[in-house]
Amino acid sequence: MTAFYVLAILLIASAVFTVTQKSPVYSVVGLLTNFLVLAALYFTLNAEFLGIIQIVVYSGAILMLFVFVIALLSSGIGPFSEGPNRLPRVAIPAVLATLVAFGFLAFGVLHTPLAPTTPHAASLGPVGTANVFGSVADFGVALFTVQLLPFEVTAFILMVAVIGVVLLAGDASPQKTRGSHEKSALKSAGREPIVKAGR
Amino acid sequence: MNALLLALWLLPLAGALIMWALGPQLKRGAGPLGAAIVFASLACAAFLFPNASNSTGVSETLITWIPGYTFGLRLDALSLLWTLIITGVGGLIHVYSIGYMWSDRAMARFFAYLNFFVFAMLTLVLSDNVVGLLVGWGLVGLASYFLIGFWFYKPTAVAAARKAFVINVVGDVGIMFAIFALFAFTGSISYVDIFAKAGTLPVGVLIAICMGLFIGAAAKSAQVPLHTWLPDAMEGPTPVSALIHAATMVTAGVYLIARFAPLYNLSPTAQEIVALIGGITMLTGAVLGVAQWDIKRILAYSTMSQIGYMIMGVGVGAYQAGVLHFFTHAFFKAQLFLGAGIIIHALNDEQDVRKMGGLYRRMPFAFWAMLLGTLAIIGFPFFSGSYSKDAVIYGTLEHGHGLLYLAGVLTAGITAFYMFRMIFVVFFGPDRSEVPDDALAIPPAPHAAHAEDHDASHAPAWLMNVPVAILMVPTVAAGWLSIGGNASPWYQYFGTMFGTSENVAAPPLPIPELASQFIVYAIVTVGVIIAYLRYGTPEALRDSVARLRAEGLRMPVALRRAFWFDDVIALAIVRPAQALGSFIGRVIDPHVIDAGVRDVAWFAGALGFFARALQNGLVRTYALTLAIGAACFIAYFAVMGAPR
Amino acid sequence: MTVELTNYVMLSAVMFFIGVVGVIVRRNPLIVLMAIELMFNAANLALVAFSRAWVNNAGHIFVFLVVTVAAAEAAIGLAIVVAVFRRAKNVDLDEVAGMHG
Amino acid sequence: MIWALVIVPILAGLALYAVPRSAEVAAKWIAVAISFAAFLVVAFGYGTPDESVRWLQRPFAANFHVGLNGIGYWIVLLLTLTTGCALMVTRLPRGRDFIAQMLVLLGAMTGVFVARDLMLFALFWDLMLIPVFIVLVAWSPTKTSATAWKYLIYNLTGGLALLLATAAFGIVQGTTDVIGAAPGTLATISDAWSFWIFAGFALAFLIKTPVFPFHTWAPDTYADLPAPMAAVVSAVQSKAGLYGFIAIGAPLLAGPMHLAATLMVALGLISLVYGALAALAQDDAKRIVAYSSLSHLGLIVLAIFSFNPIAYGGAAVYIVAHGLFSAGLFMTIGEVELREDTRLLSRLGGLAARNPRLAGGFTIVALAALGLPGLCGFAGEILILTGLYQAGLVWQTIVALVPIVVAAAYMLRLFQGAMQGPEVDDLPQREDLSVLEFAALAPIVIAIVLLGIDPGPVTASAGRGASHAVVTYVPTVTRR
Repeated sequence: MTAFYVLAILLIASAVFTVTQKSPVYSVVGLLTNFLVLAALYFTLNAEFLGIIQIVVYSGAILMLFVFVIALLSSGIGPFSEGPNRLPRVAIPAVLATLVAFGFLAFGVLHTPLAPTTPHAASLGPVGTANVFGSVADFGVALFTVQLLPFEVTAFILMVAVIGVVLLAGDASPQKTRGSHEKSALKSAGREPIVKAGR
Repeated sequence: MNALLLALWLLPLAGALIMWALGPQLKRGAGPLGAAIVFASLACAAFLFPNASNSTGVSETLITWIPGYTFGLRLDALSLLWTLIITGVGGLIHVYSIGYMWSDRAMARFFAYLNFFVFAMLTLVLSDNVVGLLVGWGLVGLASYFLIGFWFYKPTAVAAARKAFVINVVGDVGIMFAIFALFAFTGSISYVDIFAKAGTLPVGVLIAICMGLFIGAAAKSAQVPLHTWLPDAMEGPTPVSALIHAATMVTAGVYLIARFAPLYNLSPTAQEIVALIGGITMLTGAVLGVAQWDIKRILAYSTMSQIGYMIMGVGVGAYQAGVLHFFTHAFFKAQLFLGAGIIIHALNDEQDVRKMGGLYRRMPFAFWAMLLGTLAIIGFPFFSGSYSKDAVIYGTLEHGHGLLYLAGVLTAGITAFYMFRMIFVVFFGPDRSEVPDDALAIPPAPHAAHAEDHDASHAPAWLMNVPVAILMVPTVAAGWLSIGGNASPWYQYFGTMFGTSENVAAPPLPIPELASQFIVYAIVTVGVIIAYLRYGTPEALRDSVARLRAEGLRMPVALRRAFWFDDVIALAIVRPAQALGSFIGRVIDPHVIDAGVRDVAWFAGALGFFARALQNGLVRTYALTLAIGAACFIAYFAVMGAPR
Repeated sequence: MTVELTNYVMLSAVMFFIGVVGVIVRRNPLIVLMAIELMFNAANLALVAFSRAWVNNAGHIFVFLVVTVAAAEAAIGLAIVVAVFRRAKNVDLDEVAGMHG
Repeated sequence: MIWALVIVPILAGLALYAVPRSAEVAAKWIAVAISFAAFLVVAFGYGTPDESVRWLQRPFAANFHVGLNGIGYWIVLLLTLTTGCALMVTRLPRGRDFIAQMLVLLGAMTGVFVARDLMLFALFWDLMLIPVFIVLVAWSPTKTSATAWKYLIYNLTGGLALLLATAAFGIVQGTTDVIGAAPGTLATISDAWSFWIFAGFALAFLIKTPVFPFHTWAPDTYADLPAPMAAVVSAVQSKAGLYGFIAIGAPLLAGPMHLAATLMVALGLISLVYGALAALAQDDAKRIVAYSSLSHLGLIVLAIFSFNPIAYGGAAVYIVAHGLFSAGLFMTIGEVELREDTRLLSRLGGLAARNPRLAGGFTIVALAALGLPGLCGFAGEILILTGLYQAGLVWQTIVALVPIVVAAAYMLRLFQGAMQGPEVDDLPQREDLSVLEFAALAPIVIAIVLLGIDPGPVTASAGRGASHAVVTYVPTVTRR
């Protein structure tokens, strides 16, 4: 119980830290903390496989991607100097809407029975044992039998993402491509560019 | 038997279709063909006479639309009488028309219309149900429309035709209303069923039905205030005026009321109104007849006045008398119109009596024809008109309408005056055809050119004279059928067909019939004498030009404008309807309703303008919108509970 | 006093809305993407907690799918950021308004 | 066979685009042959067994179900006849393309009236807008296509409402294969649902008919459409809404029909008087006919919402009758316009002298339109009004009688203004109707006369079957 509250406070603190930092590098550090704390929470919930995935995929892969991008963009000319704020008071409605939504959600959650038991009521054996709920074996059997179709669809999504990334980022200099060259010429003559050039 | 009935009915239709289809090929053959067909119809009617001359007659069922809407033919005593007049007088007028329309290139079209009219009129009287009657009613209106507007290149004729048609549609609508009420309460449209259940109709409904029917009768029979089309209808060729606007069609109202006698008998209120309107029309027509200069308009107003007599007769419940007046009137009015037609034809379409004069010497045949007709119409003793008119006038007294009686007697005097006015002005005195229009105070009228449709040849004179000569016989003698009161052939013919009115209070008669006749004769004589003093004395004839000029100039406005009926109708109904129409068509529709729709479109556009401001391309705005939407969803489900 | 399912759900909600605010308020696309990751993970946490309470591993499978989708999303998102930066030399979301109507 | 009636014209219409542009005459005669062949198939095909193919199973059952009976039969007969006649007199620039559009329109409208499934009905309902829209754009007499958009937006609004209502109906009822279903085989729909479903249908039908105040697209559309298509659209397309009320509203939604009766009767009555008065003041001959249609169709709306079997019979007759005479009127006005290059009454006059055949045809269609006893318009009118009176709508009947007089006035104004009076010198005064053009008008005139003499078969088709549910419906007391 104490563990839960410690982890919860850490989780929220790291989340807040993530979104409030001026520099994305700090944010990445906050996010990393957040993911690790989350993995710990997964372990307390018997989701050992997911905990591991959380560390490996998120902290290991996705966050690395962020770091790479930050490094890539920082090597140019001061990309993170922000211009004038076009939506100066957006925080007020955002926080307001969020609070309202949170209030109603809390109201709904507190007035509805969510589950027959508390998460830890059913005893399942210690985390890390084989063939228990949430173990790798349990998860794998489900993934490759009952949930096979979603699994394969996921593979497909990943493939699409790979292709998309290659298309988006692989085009190193737009001027070299014939089609986009003509298009940009046309656009600069006729109408506003899709993405405004920096000043 | 039934084949004969169908032949009687359909022969004229066949004739009309043949002449319409083959028109140009037939040339002048159309005239004899048309006349022969009508006489063939007459022969059919004659063959049917022995079986049909009673109150049940012969009948034939034809078509059923829906249960209760069954159409058929029925030839009984009443419709047989009309059939004989339509085909008999109609046939004579067909013959006459051959001569009258000889030089008109559209002769086949004319005879097609005439035959079509005969068919339509037969439909009207032969129908055994009220919707069939309405069909005939509409078709005769159409034939009348065609024939009034026969010379369709004359704008006046076109306008007159339209006026006649529209006013007649007002009448159709009245009959339609009666049909709806009759069907709703009796479940049928056939006369037999309706009359069988007549006693069960509520009083108010009965009055409404009778009034609806009477609106129809009034429009068709030119009763005040729906009479204004009849004088204008004289734009049509003269034989048309004789057949349709004197002898047959305009008396359809009399037929209608006589046919529905079983209903009218049950509703004294309706009878009162009918008789009153008839009386007013009778008097109005006669007064206006005094003020006319066009020979056909004089006859038109006299027709209106005489139909007023008939309507008054059938209105008070003196059905036999009213129908008798129709019978005699058909002959003498046809006679008068055909005689006038001979004059008009000989004078190259001159119709103004002020431009005539002295025609006695030039056209003695026409003079005698017109004189016989005039004597009949004014009710000169032993001429046909006297029997019928006296019967109607005395009928009002028999049924207890003293005021109408006085009006009838007075009208008889006025009739005598204006008819002899016409005789004197047209046939005596100097020939005024060469007198310039200004000298007679004739307002200049634009002359429509219609010479182009004529060729120069002239018909043999006998073609027009023979029918007139034949008509002289019944003009004089038709009334003799009723000599002998209830024992006469006329009253025997109808028997108890019309039933008796509910309101036979049998008032004590102040004077016997013979005395009444003498009163009428006296008044008629007074009318003739006044006409003689004013128009017929040697001095009057000598300076007729000056006198007629003075009379024309001094004519009271009320008479010149025909009591403003046309003006009032135009001001109260036609103009407002047109104004409303243009207001709707030019203002409301484009600028209110359509504009309302355009405003909706504009509003959508304006909404789009604002929505466009929201689409500012900033991802954060979209995210905020999403968040607000999500908040709304969460709020909804938190409050309403999750969907099951 | 045990830790109720409600506690996990509320924790997940708090984290989720922190992510929401981050997405709306921040103008740096990288931080916006990170806030989106926060929202994914908040949802994951709720799923895992429910899964445990119902003893049903369908929730785990779903989290697995979410993780893969999140990976794809991050990859695509970052690629877009890089592409935009290449054209504009600027990645301020307030400057990138080419979608305005 | 019924499907062929729908598919063959559409495919033939599309195929015509493969014919060379110069082969206009051949295209025209192919189209005429298809129309009259369809007419014969329909004429001898009364009560052909329905044809049905499974379409959707979820979220509700829907079938490609077509049938040829009831009032739809008569309308399809009318449609094929008027299309054939109108095609015969088609003389337009880019004639091949126009004829192709006419064929597509023929197929789509046949689909509307033979569909026995609501989804299918809605599909064809929208499909039949497309050829009209294309023609309005491509053959517009003005430079803009404002009329076309007005037509499309109005009618698509209706089409959308129809589609939503159909979907709602399908979900509530479980099937949309319901047009012409035997009474009593369907579950009753709860009041709350049926009201909204009816509202959707009613909006579509009222716009299509059109009924005041949704009518302003109609005069513009009829004025701008080339005469042959105006004839078909006013004759048949405007009947889709009335057909919908009779074939869908009356049997399936009797409750809300009764609920809406007062409003609908009022709208019908307003249309009746309003259209007649507006027609009185128009100068454009086509607009006179357009407004007179508003007036005449208002009478049918009145009949439908009187819930009287006689009025339903009359409505069926008048639907066919109005189709005949309005097609005839648009065709004759088209002939006048071809001859004199104008259709403004203030410019026309005296055509009868040189065009006796045209004047003869014009006379009969105009007389039928003004309700001359003995012709088809009268048969419908008197049955409707008899039914109205019998249903107890006495005052409404009396008000409805007034436009009959006004109709006589504006129809005669139209006929005389164009045909009679002195000849106008500055008109081209081209020759009278050719034999072909006369032959195109003849079937319509013959049908007008025949229907006027005996409308019995038509009354039988619509009166009893379709209206049974709504006539016998007894409103129950519902909680408000």
